[in-house]
Amino acid sequence: QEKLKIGLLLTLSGPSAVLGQHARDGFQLAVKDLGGKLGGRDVEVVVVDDELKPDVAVTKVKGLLERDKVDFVVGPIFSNVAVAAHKPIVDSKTFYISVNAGPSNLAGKSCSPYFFATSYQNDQNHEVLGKVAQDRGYKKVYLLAPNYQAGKDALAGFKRHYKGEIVEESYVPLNTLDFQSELAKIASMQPDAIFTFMPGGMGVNLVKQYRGAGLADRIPFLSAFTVDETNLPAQQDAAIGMLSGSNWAPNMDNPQNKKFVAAYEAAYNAVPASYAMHAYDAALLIDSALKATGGKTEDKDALRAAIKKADFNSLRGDFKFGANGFPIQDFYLVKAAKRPDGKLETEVVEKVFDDYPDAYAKECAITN
Amino acid sequence: MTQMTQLQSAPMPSAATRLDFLPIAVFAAFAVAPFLASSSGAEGYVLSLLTRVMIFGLAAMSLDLILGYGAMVSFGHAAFFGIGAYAVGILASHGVEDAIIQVPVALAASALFAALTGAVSLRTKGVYFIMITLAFAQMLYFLASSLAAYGGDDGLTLPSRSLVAGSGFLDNDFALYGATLACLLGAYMVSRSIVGSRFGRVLRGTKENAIRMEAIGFQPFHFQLATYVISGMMAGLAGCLLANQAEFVSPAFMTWQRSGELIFMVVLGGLGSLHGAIIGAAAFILLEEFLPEIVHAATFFLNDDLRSRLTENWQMVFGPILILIVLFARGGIMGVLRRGSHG
Amino acid sequence: MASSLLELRSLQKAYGAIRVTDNVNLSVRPGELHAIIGPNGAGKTTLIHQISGILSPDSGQILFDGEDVTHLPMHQRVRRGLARSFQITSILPAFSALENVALAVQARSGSSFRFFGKVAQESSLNEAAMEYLNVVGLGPRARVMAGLLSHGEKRQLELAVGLATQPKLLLLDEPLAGTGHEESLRVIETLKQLKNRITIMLIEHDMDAVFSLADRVSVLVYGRVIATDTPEGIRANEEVRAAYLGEEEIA
Amino acid sequence: MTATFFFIQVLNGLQFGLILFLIAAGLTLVFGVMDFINLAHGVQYMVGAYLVAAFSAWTGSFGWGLLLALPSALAFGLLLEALIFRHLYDRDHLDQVLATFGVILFLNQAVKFVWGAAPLSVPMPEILSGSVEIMDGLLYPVYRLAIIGAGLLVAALLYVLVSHTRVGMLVRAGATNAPMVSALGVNIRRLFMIVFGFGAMLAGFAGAMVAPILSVQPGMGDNILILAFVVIVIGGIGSIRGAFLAALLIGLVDTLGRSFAPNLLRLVLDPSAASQTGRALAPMLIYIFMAAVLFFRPSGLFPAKR
Amino acid sequence: MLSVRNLQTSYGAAQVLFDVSLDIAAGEVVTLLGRNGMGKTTTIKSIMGLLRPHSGEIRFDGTPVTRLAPFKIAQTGIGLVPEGRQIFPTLTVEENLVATAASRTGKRRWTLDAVYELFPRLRERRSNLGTQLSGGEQQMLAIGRALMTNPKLLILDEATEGLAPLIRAEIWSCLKRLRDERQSILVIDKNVDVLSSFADRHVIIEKGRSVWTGTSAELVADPGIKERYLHV
Ligand SMILES: Nc1ncnc2c1ncn2[C@@H]1O[C@H](COP(=O)(O)OP(=O)(O)OP(=O)(O)O)[C@@H](O)[C@H]1O
Ligand SMILES: Nc1ncnc2c1ncn2[C@@H]1O[C@H](COP(=O)(O)OP(=O)(O)OP(=O)(O)O)[C@@H](O)[C@H]1O
Ligand SMILES: CC(C)C[C@H](N)C(=O)O
Ligand SMILES: [Mg+2]
Ligand SMILES: [Mg+2]
Repeated sequence: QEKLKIGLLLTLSGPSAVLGQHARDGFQLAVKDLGGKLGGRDVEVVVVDDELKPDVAVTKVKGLLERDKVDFVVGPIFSNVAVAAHKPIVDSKTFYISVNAGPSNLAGKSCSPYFFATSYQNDQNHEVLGKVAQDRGYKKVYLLAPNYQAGKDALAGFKRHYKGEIVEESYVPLNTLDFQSELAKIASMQPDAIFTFMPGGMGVNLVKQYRGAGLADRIPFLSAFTVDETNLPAQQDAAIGMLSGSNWAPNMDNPQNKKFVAAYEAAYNAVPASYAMHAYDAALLIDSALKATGGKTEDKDALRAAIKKADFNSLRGDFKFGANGFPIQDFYLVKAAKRPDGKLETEVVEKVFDDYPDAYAKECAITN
Repeated sequence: MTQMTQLQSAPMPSAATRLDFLPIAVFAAFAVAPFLASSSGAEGYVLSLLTRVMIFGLAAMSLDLILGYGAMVSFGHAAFFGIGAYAVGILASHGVEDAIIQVPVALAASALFAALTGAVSLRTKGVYFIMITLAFAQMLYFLASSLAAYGGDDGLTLPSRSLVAGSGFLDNDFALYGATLACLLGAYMVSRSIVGSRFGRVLRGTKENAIRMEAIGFQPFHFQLATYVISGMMAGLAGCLLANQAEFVSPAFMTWQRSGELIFMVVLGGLGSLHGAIIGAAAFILLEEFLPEIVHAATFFLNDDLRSRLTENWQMVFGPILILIVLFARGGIMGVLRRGSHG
Repeated sequence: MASSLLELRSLQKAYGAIRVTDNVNLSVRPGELHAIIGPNGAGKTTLIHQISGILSPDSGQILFDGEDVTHLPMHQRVRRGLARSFQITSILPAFSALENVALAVQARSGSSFRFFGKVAQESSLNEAAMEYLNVVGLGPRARVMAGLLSHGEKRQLELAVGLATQPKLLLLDEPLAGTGHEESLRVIETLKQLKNRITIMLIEHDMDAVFSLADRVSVLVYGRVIATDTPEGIRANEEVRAAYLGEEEIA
Repeated sequence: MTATFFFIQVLNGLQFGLILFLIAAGLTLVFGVMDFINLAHGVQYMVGAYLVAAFSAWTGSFGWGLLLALPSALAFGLLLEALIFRHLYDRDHLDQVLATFGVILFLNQAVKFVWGAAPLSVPMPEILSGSVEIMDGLLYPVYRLAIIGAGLLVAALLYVLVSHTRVGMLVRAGATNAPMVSALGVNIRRLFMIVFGFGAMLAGFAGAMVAPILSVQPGMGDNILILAFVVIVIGGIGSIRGAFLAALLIGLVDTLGRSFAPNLLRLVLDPSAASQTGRALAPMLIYIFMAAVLFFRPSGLFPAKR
Repeated sequence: MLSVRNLQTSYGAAQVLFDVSLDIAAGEVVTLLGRNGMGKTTTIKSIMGLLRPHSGEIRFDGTPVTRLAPFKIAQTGIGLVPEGRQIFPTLTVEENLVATAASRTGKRRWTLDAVYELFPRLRERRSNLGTQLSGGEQQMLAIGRALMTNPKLLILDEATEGLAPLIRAEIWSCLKRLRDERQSILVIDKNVDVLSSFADRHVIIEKGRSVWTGTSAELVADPGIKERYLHV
């Protein structure tokens, strides 16, 4: 039988490369754990770097589809790339499995029977913190996000369950390095908590500066995609105790997850972040679906039905797909902590949502 | 008068005529490429890649027109990419999907932006010009990023490629390829004619010594501004094409890094020859596309781990290639070809 | 036509405390060759800069051909027939000598907003340009890149370009500086022939040239005109001898 | 908005401005003074940050890390100069742009190759952590005061060096006419090398200074490079004085603009429109500022007199 | 002191010098004559190392200096006043003079004060930038700058171009004084008559070859030479 070809479309250069690396390493670890085979077929993984440029991604995707003739496209990290790559992939009737990006339009109006996400819809992690802020009775919350689409979505997600007062909705330019003036504002406004979304290096800076300004002990710091395993090595002790929302954490107590985390750390000398977990699950998903079709990919409907079943043991526990191809899963409040071996990771504090679908699924027209 | 120095101007015309074949060869290659593409088994990919090459070639050539002939180094040329692309995207999202309307709107918008920002920018010179053009492009970039109705930072997907007089034939990759080739060729001929014309001579003179041009009675500003507008329109056209090629529009089209890349393409190809910029764009994009594979193939003797790390970090090879080209191939690729045809 | 082609009225220009042009009144008559001499740093070049429009005066008026051009930009003055050469050579180094001159011819013949047609093959431009090159003796060097010409040859080219703009008044800033003996003679000869056709304002430190060419001479010292007279009158002027000429070279 | 808050924001603006100045200073020196466009200045800043990260981790102290990082940054600059830049001094600006862009690509990737893609952290030195009370109710981080101090010190040092020493004269002379300086008996190549190394060290110093408060990661020099160019252009290329003033202006415009622009807009627009516009406007502010400065002063605030 | 043998130099593919030889003894004043474009400046540039001769030999004070870097050649004691002045535009007058000052002869004959005494005009303009000088002032500055290196051999390429007659006369008398102090000088100038009154010897260059060498007396005695090579 011919090798199964899988294209990984990930951001592997520039400041955000670390996110793509986690996803790539997670996927490749899964392939290795499955003995180099998915659904019984030998696998060839083609990795391409989207350079975080949507138009570059479109051409590279065409290369994957037509030159490499991949059976699945797995990726990407960023929503703008996801949206740009969506059309050529689903037009060619190839299955597209996101390992992070979950933009609302792909979950809603523009949903496609060829698109699945092993991650989440973008808003959901933020919703976790909105719910937590509401439940804990915070009266005044300060919101802070970079001024781009994902930043606006994040704050919108937070506000879905938070009904208290928002003392300030502050947007900083993307790639802001120095938050000193924001911190001054926060200190002077004295909110009950702040919520922020600062992925990548911005998050490192913000957390260190927040701690440095002495705010960390006074005003709770709630965030998503800000304090995670890609940033913790740089944030170090400054992040300890800070709260995030997630669908998973490395310390989650189930055997396959323990094995995964240990294997990942051994292979890549880093604690895996959720990007790695999503990618690992994506490989498990493909494996399970191909087992069901007997390794065949030609019959798209059969393959889709097999994928939909999500008949695999997700590292995060409960996992099933909604009608729009996005997961229905549990969400947790997590906290950054230091492990006995000195490494930092996020750890589950409590479950916030159980079997939680995303808010856009009802706009999706796919019914089967 | 020494006879020797007179001789030195003699070889120039013959070398020039030999090099006249180059643009013909370039366009001939673009013309036959689709036939090869269909036999490659990945025609959509090959066409998409080459269409990109031509689109960037068009933008780079338009930049060469102001940079190589007018010494106006614009570090904001990607803004026109954005204007062209957003003209298509915004109109399409309002249901106006025909290129017959989209393209003129894009050209008009590009011309307007070029005229306004050009008139201000041309007050400055040299590096100041570089930076003020960057400033205007950045403003436009941030503006586009804040257009929530049109996808903001995430950009917007086109429902389909532009119609042409109601017909959807551009949906065929060959048709888009052909249309792009036609645009590139047309723009090339217009540019070629401009630089050889009276207007072009004044422009080149201005590049050499603007004060002298004023002292013989020209007003350099008018010539520079006119060229800036023409160049902006060509880049705007490239933006329309890019939107159609990617079927997607995003502020990422006009980051300063993009403007920088356009400059690199022009310098890589060699300044001031027009087709040099096209060749530079091709070299740049094809290297970006294939260097990872080339690196992979060329490092067969290394162990797998190191090899894949090198492949992933292909820019570690790309960087030194650029440096070597500058150090040893003066005048870019065209400089090498020119010397080759001398010796 | 007015009785003077160029008239300067109470022209003033200062750099900080230094008055480079100090209440200069001067008139150049049509058809004459009017020389300006004076010590280094007296303000001669600055004066030319103001007349041609590179610098604007602090106050005062410049009348050209009866019209006030004080505030016109340089290129419009050129279009009215006011051309200049530069003391510090100013040519287009990457253009051939011929192209340098042809561009000046082009400026005076028809619109340059023509985007089509090969300008290099416009024989009317090239032929006219060639003539000017021959006038200054650069004919055989027409195809050489201007940047590769020797210093003296560049000075000759500078003059040819000035002529090619077909001025009514030609401002020449030290056209002989750097030209060799033979070339100097040729330029002087050229100017002699031109004298009858156009008005020339000449700045020169070569007294042989000044005294053999000029109809009238003005002497500028520390920004002020201290004398305007015929060459003979200037030669005999004690003040001028002390400030500028010295004794040696007049011999 | 209280006066204290305003004052804090002014301090923040100054501090940001002085970081910019630290980076821009080396750039002006190399660009303005030697007429060499060094896009790689940003990655030299990044390398400085990585070096201090590596050395602090190794020695366990930021002080030692800084002490080791500075000569290493200098050595690294000299190496780049000898390998690449010295062959580009008499080239076109655009050649320099292309080659130094190559250096950016290489180094951004190389630090990833060596140190990994994840951001690194540099611990803040113990004595400089914490805050002091500058005036009633105004706490300010000590480390940021240290940055302000370092910036002022470098500014003074550079001013004296360039404007009042013979080395400064020779370097300025060499910038406009290197062969002539050589023909008058000065080894201009060596002089350029020293200046370049010094510029690289300044960039490295800037990177090292910000490492404890910013994340150390690949590509961290790219955006700051553009800002540094904005600064030296507004200041007038070649002018240390101009770079200093422009850096402070940019720091203030950016910081104060971001904190107060929405409030100001609220005076004329309704709140939601004001915050929308303010948000769209904030990132543009420095570019609008630059365009405005160049409109009125096409060669910057302190144009080099050429 | 300086000896140049069979120099050949090209600009790229165009050869300009074919065979130039000349000698200057200590304390001697020698001129280089020839029409425009014959290669005088090219000869000077080759001596200074600003151009690389492809064959021939140059010795200064007995040591070969062919193909050394310009600054090394200058340091052996040659001071240059280049064609076209080439003063440093971004330096003030005083900085122009001081920046490259040295004492190549061991004694400091030329100090700032001495130069200002020679050109009082420069003292008045001492804090002006190079670009703000008039053409003639720039020329004075270029001469002063070369003198400030206290050279063993002073080379002047058209150093009186653009100077007022009075100043020109002063420069000539200054050069005469220098000659009397046994300063070696190589000078290019179009005022052949003045030159022949105080130079010791002359070298005529024609189409890149040194075609005639002789003393002032020989030059004056044979008008044919001037006519043939200089068209005087
Ligand atoms: N931008 C400036 N700032 C200050 N002083 C200046 C400036 N430009 C020129 N000057 C001074 O103005 C005076 C007049 O200069 P100008 O060039 O007009 O002299 P000139 O008569 O042409 O002399 P030359 O015969 O030497 O060419 C000079 O002393 C010069 O130093
Ligand atoms: N950079 C250059 N490239 C090519 N040819 C050049 C260059 N500079 C000068 N030449 C040529 O070399 C020849 C000799 O020039 P050079 O400057 O040595 O003449 P010169 O005797 O000093 O003349 P002048 O009296 O006009 O200064 C000339 O024919 C000139 O055109
Ligand atoms: C890394 C993530 C924060 C990316 C985010 N989901 C986006 O689409 O841009
Ligand atoms: Mg003058
Ligand atoms: Mg000469």
